[in-house]
Amino acid sequence: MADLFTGPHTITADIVKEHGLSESEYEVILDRLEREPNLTELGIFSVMWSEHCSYKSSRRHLGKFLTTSDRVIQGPGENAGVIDIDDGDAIIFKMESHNHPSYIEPYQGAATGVGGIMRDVFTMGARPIALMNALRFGAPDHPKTKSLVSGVVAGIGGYGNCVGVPTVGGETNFHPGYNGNILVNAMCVGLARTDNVFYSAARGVGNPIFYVGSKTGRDGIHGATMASAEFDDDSEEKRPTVQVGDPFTEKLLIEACLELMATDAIIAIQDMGAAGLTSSSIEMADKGGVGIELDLDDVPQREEGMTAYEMMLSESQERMLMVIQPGKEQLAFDVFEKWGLDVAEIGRTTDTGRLVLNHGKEVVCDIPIAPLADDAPNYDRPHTPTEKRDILQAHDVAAPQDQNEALLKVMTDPDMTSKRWIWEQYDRHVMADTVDSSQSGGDAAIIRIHGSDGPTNKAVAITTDCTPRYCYADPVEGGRQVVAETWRNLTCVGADPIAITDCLNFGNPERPDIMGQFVGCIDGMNEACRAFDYPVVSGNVSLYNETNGVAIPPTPAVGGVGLISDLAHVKTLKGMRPGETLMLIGA
Amino acid sequence: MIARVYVGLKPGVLDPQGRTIAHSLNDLGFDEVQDAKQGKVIELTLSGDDREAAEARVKEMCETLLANTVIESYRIELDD
Amino acid sequence: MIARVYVGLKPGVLDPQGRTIAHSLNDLGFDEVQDAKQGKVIELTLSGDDREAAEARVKEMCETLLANTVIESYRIELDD
Amino acid sequence: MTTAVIVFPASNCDRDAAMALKAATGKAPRMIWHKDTSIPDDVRFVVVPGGFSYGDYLRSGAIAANSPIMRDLKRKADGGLAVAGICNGFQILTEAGMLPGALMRNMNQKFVCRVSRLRLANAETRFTRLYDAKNEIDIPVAHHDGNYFADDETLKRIEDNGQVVFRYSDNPNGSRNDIAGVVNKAGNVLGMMPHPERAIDSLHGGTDGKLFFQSILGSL
Ligand SMILES: Nc1ncnc2c1ncn2[C@@H]1O[C@H](COP(=O)(O)OP(=O)(O)O)[C@@H](O)[C@H]1O
Repeated sequence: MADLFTGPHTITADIVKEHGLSESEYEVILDRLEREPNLTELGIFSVMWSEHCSYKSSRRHLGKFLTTSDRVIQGPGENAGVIDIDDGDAIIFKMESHNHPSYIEPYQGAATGVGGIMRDVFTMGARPIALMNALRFGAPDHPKTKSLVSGVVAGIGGYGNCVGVPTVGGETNFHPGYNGNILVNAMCVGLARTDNVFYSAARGVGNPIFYVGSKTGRDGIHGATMASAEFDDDSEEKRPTVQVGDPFTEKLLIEACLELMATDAIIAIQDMGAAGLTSSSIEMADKGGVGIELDLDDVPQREEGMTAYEMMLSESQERMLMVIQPGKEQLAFDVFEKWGLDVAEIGRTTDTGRLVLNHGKEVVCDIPIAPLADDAPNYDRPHTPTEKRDILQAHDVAAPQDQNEALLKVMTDPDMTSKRWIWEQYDRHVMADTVDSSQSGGDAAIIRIHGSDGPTNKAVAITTDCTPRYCYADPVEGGRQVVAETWRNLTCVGADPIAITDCLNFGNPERPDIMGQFVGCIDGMNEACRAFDYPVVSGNVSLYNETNGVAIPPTPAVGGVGLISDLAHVKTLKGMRPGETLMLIGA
Repeated sequence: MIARVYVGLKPGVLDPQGRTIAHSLNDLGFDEVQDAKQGKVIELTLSGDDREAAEARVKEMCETLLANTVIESYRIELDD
Repeated sequence: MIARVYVGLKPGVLDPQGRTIAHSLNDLGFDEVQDAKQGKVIELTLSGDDREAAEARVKEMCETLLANTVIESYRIELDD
Repeated sequence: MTTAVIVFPASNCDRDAAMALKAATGKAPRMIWHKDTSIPDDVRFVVVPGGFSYGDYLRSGAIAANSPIMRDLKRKADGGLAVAGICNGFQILTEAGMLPGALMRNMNQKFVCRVSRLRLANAETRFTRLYDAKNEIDIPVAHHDGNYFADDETLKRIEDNGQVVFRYSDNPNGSRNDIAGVVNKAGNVLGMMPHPERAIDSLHGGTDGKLFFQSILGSL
């Protein structure tokens, strides 16, 4: 078996296909390598060029977004976006989807989604201060809905509560269009100092590379690939593709990383998300324009006999990769050991521009890094605009016969009913800075900024929004509306909206009508962003959300963040009293 | 009739609880502990006395509720 | 050597988890379920091969950490 | 006055507790790492904070209860040192045998985070002496394992001794006798599931937790 992973052998068309690579993509690999890849190398190309990592269907459209303003410190392109909120404080935030894993195993899928988005944020030097979640389930009476809702909610709470970051808001909708494909989008907001933000670009030659966190196991390795028996000696038990989260280790990672970040020991840092060791090492090398050499024997491993292929593609959770300042190795070891984390020096930066992997005294991978990023597929998928429909005029709709019944119908709609059952399972107050959260039913959550000397008089407002039915009816208008809604929600609580993150959930991009929805929504969102000077600083795309050829409603979830400079000017729904005047403002 | 269902994580699935228990036993001076795994036992009291039928039913209970077969495996034992 | 520690609630201690399981099984149509109790199994991999010594040590682990004897009782099984 | 907060891995409410102590005493508390072996002699009051020490793995509070620092905490508490365990801290103190009973999984199996209305079952303890026994107070709860259990005999004993300090008006977790907080026999060690440290700033909604800290600190 070993030579399948290392030695000379033929990569068959089937193997290429199982790795989700097209023939033409494989041609590019052959051309860049000037030889056949071995299986490990093929695996690395396949994950780097997957939709998930390369954004091959969406990249050219995401490029249109407004991404700068005088408050943006870092826009899209890093683990999360960074904005300036004055006084040397920065807010770092991002939203991400974990749809498919949450459908397969709701508790763990949702939990690891929360864990992943938190890592994106603390990787950049921020202490996570708030979590939000945007959830979309199928019809309430669909047989799977009940257990999906309870599993997802328990998973989000189970992870966030344990790590000790408040989950302060979100949204939950029900629609038959999500019966076979729920959406679990999680957002994390963190607080850092503007002069202590960390990036992923590796620098220097010969600098040590550290691995920290949980050991690597065979978690989530390529469903398709692993199913084929030829890679798998002991396949009596089909390996689960679902990862189990370990929020306790995540909490230790946060504390340990922030402690080390307070020194000058870290040159670059990157969490291991999807395609863990592969994407983290390649992103660090590519951004820094250096090469990387890893000794896989030194990678902390949870199971015996792991191959290079398995280690590079493992999606084990709660792991980080960092380039350490030479001479600071001991300091790093001390901090991580204090927090009881597995830590190992597993390689070094080089000046070759190549990714070299050593395993068992052999070189098992030696490929140039630039093509992995530069030559990643970038498709201009055909897209047909969604047909305009006639506007539904109020006078075309019959007035309700019975006002009480109409009101009851609205109030008992699953989208309108109280979500208390959900948010009571989330710790909304830990960290003692929650000014307003789900509980009050307000438009945005409000979190006080906690400086190094204690609480300040400043706060951030956070909201997530999306109305998929508008996007379905008219993607451009729906896209505008999503962004505008977050803007209104932030404004309503007294905040100045600053920037957004997004999570673009759509169906199969290879279908022109779906691609049309995608492009339409982006165009609409972008128009609104430009109109408000309200840039996109981070985000995530989730495509192929379909079951049996039926796509989910187009769901570009947006998370907005605004600044409240003086807590005295906060406005919430709390404290209303009988006899007060209600006013309706606007169109 | 009593049925006992043992539910444990499938091999290869991360067991954070087990790992933490092993560490903590080591910290307490139990150096001989090399590894720990945590599982569940569910003891069911059942009416009826047809063992074979009971076994089939309990299997069905495991598949629908008692075990999360995506990550867990189970084993059934019957007593009288 | 493998030691298996079974930890369960003492009689008389209400078992909310067990109760919920029994209810849910009834709801799912498993009417034969009269009662359910949930316990833990902790499987320890131990170095050394002196069974008697191991048993004494595992007992100590239970008393110190693995069981809360205010509400739980335990039982130890040793394999080779 | 010098106070202290014990910090275990994943004691998430250590900062919250420290803020409350600082607000009450004007002085930041000492943060004591779980691996330390002694509590400094100048410390007059110790908070074992809420959170998820060791991820709540095995049983909530069980692993923390065996930490090195706990031996000295027990010794000093036996000598009269004032100690309050909040939420996970309460679980740790029961696991350590410093308080009677145990905290089990909430009756409905779910984590619960809400403001809970409490009745003062005993307004004469050192921790509650500034409260008016007639009043009810609003303090947030946030826990998964807050279902207080003690066997009949223990329950009778602590009830007879006046060791039950707080009761829920709207029992959120199935606790026997609606118990939300208890003290030891000597009255210097208290455990409670609700979080008084989350009710000291009107920004968060309520300030009913203030008198808790003022009561105990004023009695030292
Ligand atoms: N819909 C989007 N809008 C704006 N930026 C996006 C969007 N999707 C992805 N990005 C940006 O592309 C980069 C790569 O995203 P992703 O692969 O999700 O990050 P990670 O490396 O954490 O997995 C990130 O900087 C992200 O902010």
